[in-house]
Amino acid sequence: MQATSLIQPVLALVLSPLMFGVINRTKAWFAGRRGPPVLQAYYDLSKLLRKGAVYSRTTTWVFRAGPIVGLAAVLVATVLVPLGGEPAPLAFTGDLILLACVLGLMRFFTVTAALDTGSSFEGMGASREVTFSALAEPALLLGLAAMARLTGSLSLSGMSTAMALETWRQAGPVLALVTAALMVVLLAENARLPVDDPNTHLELTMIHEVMALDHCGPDLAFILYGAALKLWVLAALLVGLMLPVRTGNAWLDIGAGLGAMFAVAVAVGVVESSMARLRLLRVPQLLVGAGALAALALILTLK
Amino acid sequence: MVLALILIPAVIGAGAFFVRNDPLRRVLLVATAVTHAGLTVACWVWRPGAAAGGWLALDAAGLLFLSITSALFLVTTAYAVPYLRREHDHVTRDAVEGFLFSNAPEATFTGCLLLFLAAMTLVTVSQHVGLLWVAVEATTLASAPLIYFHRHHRSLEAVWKYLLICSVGIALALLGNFFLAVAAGPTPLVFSELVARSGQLNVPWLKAAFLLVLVGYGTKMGLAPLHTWLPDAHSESPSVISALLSGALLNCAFLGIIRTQQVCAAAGLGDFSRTLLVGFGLVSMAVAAVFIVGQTDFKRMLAYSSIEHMGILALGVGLGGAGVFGAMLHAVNHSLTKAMLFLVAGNILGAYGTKSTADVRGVLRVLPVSGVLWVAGLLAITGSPPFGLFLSEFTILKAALDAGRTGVAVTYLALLAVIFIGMATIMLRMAQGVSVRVEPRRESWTAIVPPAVLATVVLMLGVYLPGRLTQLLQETARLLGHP
Amino acid sequence: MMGLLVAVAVLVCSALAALLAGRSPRAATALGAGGAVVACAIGLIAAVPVLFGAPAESLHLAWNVPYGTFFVQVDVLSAFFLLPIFGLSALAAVYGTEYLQAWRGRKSLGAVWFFYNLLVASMVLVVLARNGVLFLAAWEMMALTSYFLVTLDHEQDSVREAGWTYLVASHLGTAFLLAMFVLLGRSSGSLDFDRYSSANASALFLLALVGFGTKAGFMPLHVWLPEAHPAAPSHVSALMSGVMIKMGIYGLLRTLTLLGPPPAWWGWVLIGVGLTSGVLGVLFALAQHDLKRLLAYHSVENIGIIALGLGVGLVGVSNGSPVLAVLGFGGGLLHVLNHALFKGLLFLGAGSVQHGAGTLEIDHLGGLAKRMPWTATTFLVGAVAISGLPPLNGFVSEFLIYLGAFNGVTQRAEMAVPLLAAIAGLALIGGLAAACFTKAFGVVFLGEPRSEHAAHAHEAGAAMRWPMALLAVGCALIGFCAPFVVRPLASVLPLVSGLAPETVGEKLGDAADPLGFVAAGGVAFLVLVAGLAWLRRRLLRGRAVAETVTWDCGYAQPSARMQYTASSFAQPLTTLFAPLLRTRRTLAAPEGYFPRAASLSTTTPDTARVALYEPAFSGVGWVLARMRWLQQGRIQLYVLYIALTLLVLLVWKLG
Amino acid sequence: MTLDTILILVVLTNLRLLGASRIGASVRTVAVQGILLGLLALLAHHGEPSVSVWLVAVGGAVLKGVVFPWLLLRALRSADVEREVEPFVGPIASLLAGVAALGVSLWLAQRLPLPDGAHSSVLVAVALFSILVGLFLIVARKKAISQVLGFLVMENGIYTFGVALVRESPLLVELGVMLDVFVAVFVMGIALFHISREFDHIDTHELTTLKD
Repeated sequence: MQATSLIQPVLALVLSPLMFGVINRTKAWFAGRRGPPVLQAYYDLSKLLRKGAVYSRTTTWVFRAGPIVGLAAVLVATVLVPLGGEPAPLAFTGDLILLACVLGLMRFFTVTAALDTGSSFEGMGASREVTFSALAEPALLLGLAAMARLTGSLSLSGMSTAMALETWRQAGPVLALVTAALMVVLLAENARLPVDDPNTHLELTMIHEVMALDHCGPDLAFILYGAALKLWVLAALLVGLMLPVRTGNAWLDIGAGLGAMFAVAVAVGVVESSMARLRLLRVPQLLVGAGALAALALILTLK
Repeated sequence: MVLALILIPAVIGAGAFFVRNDPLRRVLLVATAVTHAGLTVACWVWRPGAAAGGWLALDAAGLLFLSITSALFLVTTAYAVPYLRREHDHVTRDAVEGFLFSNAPEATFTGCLLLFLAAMTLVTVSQHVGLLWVAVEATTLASAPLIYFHRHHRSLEAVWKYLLICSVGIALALLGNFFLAVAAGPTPLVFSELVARSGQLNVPWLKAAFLLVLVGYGTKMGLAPLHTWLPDAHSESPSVISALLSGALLNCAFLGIIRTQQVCAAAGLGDFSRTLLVGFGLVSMAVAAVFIVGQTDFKRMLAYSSIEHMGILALGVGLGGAGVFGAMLHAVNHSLTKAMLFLVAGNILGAYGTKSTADVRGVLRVLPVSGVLWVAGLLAITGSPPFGLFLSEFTILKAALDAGRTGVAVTYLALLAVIFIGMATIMLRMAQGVSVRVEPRRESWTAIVPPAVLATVVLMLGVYLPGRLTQLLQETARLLGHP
Repeated sequence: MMGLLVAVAVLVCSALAALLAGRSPRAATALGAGGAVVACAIGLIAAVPVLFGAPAESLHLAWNVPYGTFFVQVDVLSAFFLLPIFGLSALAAVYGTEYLQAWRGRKSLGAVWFFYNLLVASMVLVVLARNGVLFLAAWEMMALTSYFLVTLDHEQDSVREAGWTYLVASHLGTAFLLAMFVLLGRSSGSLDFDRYSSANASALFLLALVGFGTKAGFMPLHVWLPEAHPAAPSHVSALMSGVMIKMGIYGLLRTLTLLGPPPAWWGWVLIGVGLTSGVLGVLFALAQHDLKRLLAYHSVENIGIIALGLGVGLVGVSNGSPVLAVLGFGGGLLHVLNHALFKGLLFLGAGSVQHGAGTLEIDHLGGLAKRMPWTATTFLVGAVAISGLPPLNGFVSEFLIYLGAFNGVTQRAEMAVPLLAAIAGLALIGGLAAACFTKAFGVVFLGEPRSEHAAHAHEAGAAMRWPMALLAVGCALIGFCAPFVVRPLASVLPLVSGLAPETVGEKLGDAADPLGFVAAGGVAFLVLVAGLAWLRRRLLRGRAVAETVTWDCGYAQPSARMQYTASSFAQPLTTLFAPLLRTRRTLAAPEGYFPRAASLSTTTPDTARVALYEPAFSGVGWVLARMRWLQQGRIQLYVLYIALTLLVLLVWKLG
Repeated sequence: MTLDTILILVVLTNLRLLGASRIGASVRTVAVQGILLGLLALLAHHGEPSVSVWLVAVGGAVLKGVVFPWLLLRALRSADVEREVEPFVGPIASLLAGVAALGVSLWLAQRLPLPDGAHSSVLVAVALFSILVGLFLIVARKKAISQVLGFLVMENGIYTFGVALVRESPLLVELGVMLDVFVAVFVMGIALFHISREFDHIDTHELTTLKD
């Protein structure tokens, strides 16, 4: 396993909070504001890590376990996704399934921790979270299945190494469809617009934020960091699978990958500034639509 | 020995009418039952030779049905004597309508019971066509007063229908026998002779003869649509008698049919007669299903179940091959199980004072043993392992499928399923739950031991068939022309 | 072989002993449970070697019933199914010793143990039997004994109803099996499995699918399952759901070994069945608010996953793709084992909830984690496992099936579309299962108690805790030792897939390496969790850690009734799938300016039951009722029947 | 020759029964039929009738011609009720049915050619006809007593067939048959007696409580 593989998780650990900064900057630019500093997420984290904690009397150890398990799970996920054509540190047949399920584990504990508070708002958020992710999961796996069929490999790293400009030329439509599907999944899983509004201040409308209402101090830091990593992982998945830059020099490729990552962040920012939040009842349609796109892509690969 | 089998119950029965002393009469009854059973066992050991110039002989089929009859009679007697002591001709309140009624004098009951036994024994041993007919008619006449033991209008109606319908049927059987005589020409009317010289029989007359005998004895046996007397008689007579009617009498009528069928088969009319038997069998099962589902009187339900099983017997013989063996085995199993169920039904009736399935709940708590027996009986009669009927019904199914009669097999399975659902619904609702009206009570040994014994035997037949029984069954099947 | 027969003998004898000792509950429990545990120990000792390569033994004795021979054999397939049977039976028996105390005095515990041990014995016989009659007898014994256990509380109407449904369903299922076994033996005339021949195999396959599917609980043959499991005592539900319904899977597999090479469409059928059962099962589970009913529907879902695996395997066999065959069958088989573990665990957990809180109505529970920590923790393990999440065992088997499906997708175009459906289905099932178990665990064990019951709940005693703990450990072990766990499958798979052992070994090896990585990931995950926990403690040391009420947006008087309930939690999904679920709402809307009372209640009856079976049954009943006029008491009519029959026959036969 | 005359007479008695509107009359007709059958039994045999034939013939005649009618009339008297046969099917329709039955029996008789043409084939037809008429009477009449009458007519039909066609059927059987028929009718008489005592009439519409 060469250094280029090991560098990837390090990049993830270091740079993931930066994604938030980029997104917010983009939105601020669209809104004509100066917006928060790019490193704001780092400031928040360091501040939270220095704080004490307040726990609800209702809660049990499950509530305390939530952030830790979530963060641990997503950390495992970071070593699975390749970046810029380089194999990930942990690459094996079927690692894509493990990726999906590890994210599921993270969700499971976030949700139970939310339910542990007994607050109706957090229950509401939890309910929405499980609903939407249950619909997002098929889209994700179908998209990956399409890629598997296209590249003939069953591991994420294998797929990303097999990706080249040539592939785009041959199977452009398929890749476009999968990209769209994965993008929707990314937005949904990371609670971004048009599925969830990270900046809302009305508990009734939140999904992800509301589940963290009762967390504070280090726990909240873990959650925040976990969210950043999750965004990074899914963005890296998108980039790793779709970006056809293969110069042959690993460092260049990774550089290109990083660029693409922030491009994705910008794209998210653009989406968030240009779209309104969907009504909750419409969200499932969006996700099922994404699943349909992925399935269509897979069917296109069959001929 | 054969003569003894017939004469002992006949003579004592005739005498019983004139014995004034109740205990003595009961002793006589039990003694006769035991003697008869003993003689039957002896027949297993030394198969007796023919008597009365070959008219009376105990072949395999005869021995099989004789054993069933004798065993049932013994068990039912053990149940009947205490029953008689309780019922000892005093005025009773009717279970259904609540009027008062008295019973027939016990002397009449005992006498007729023994004559009934004699008549049934005669059926099993008689080899002569005419004698067989006389015997079957005699069973009708001897059993009529038994059905009319409770002197009230419902049992009177039942006995009236029983008499008239069965007499009509038997009369037709008589005509059938005359036809057989015509078909036989000079051949003496002994079954073995007929089979031996089946070549010389006149075919059209033989056909007609079989039709008449089938319809005639079929009426007595309870094949639909000739079964109409059966539910009434079974529901109105005392449970002991119902047990004997279902367990022993129907088989005797069946014996008449299969003996004639044996002649037909020998004369090359096998397909003709078998088709008819299969048809009657399926129709009987269907009719039984119609009336079992949602039945409101549990004794009637048991009666209809008897019709179903007579249908299965006919079906088995009609299918031929392994089916005949299955049918014979089924006859044994059904008789024991059905007798057991009727005895338990008698206990339930005694405790709850109603025959309506809607009013009986929680037997398992009110009469623990009877309740368990009732459920066991349900499983047995519907052919669930580990009870004997599973094996016999399975054998018949196999016979149907091996013969390639898929349609028959499917219908058979479907009807069995419907009947199972019907009976399970009724009998489980009776057994389970809590009874609001009746308090739990102790059960007298005499009321639970006889059915318990029968249940045990049926269970035993489900897990192990004694070698001698298997031999006898195979011999019977061979006798009926199916090795 | 001998060991297994001894085990059966011990079971039967202890059953009888318990029955006879019925007078004293203590003695009955000791005899029954003791016998069960001893027998299971003996059985395990006898069965495990066969799984690890000991030769298959058989015993062929004459049995004096028509077509019956006492022909028993233990091969790898039998041994594989014997593991969960013995394992779970022993644990459930231990659990039962304490759990059954609630029935003391009301019921004869002797009878309960009698039926329990007979149930175990009959299941053992089912997997050993190699003769049609013997198999059917054992099969029916299994159904009957479990029926009597289900109807233990037959004083309640609901229980009687449930029992009736169960009895009727299994009886109808058996009817198909009767036909199947007879047809199998038609050519040879013998009903021994080794002399069976498979003429027109497809018909036989369909018969087996319906017959065994009824027991296994395939949609829409599952109707008895959500009725019977809640009605039974919990340790029995655990046994039924964990092992007994798997006998259906066993039967299907055994039949497949008898039927010879499968055509492709069998696989498609099984995949279709699996998808229907899986998705609908988990959806109906989401809509339930009785804990055991919910678990019962999850059994349907998991049986669906197993069927999916077997389907993928069959597709592999019929398309000559060993990878698919190995992964599909392997995943399916492994899921049989896993489901036995976590479903047993969950039902036992539900049992101790009932035992401790006195109700299973999810919306009346809450906050039990504080009062029943053991139950809560083990239940959480089971919940994660059943949701197919790493690092526990549920994930391993689903991983294999996924892998098989992905393989198929990459291999051939004509296999891709159904496998695509399989992948999507599995993903959806996984997501929904997670949703359902976050709901179940969250609402039952977390938050504030929603009723007095829950407020005064108490933890179960040791006899009930240890079995749950052991099962939880089992779930974790299989999860972390995945690569080693799949090895024994190498001996089973050649039998069911008909592939050469070396092919199987090779392909299983390919499957085992990824599992190695998965296990490694699992370990890493645990290390990370520990590290983070330590880090947080570090950070919080010496800082203010306060306790207060849950943040409620400044609401003045928070009360437990303001919490999200199970129904409200599942509401978005249930409304999303309303057309399938047909949930019935009864709403008493608040009226006037100062509304007093308002209420909303929802029930989700089983669609198959309501829309399929009830109409069919009532239809048959109606037809039969129409024909009752035949018997209307007029003797003239009766004689007319005779006369007409006679005339018709004469004219027909002589004409 | 005389044989055929008797057979014709039997047919006529049957038609009379179908048309009869009063029970007393029907009973007497049945008695006449019984006597006729006795004669038949004698004439059916060629050559010198043996003792057994005499026994059967006379016994049959006495039983069917005297004893049964007496029994029935007694039962009728004991239950003093109006003497009409209350038919479901009126006399005219009954007669038509009778004619139809005659047709059917003739058709069936053709189907069953006698092994040796010893007897006129009319005989089979007449026997079947009596049986059908008997069944018809049972089915189409309300009163229990008419059903016993019907049963008797049926028996007569069978008897006709028996005595005429079944040669050398052993005496024992003959007697057994006769005894059975006798006991049957006797028991039915008792049943009738009970019925009349229980419901103070012998109508059967009371006897329909047992049904499903």
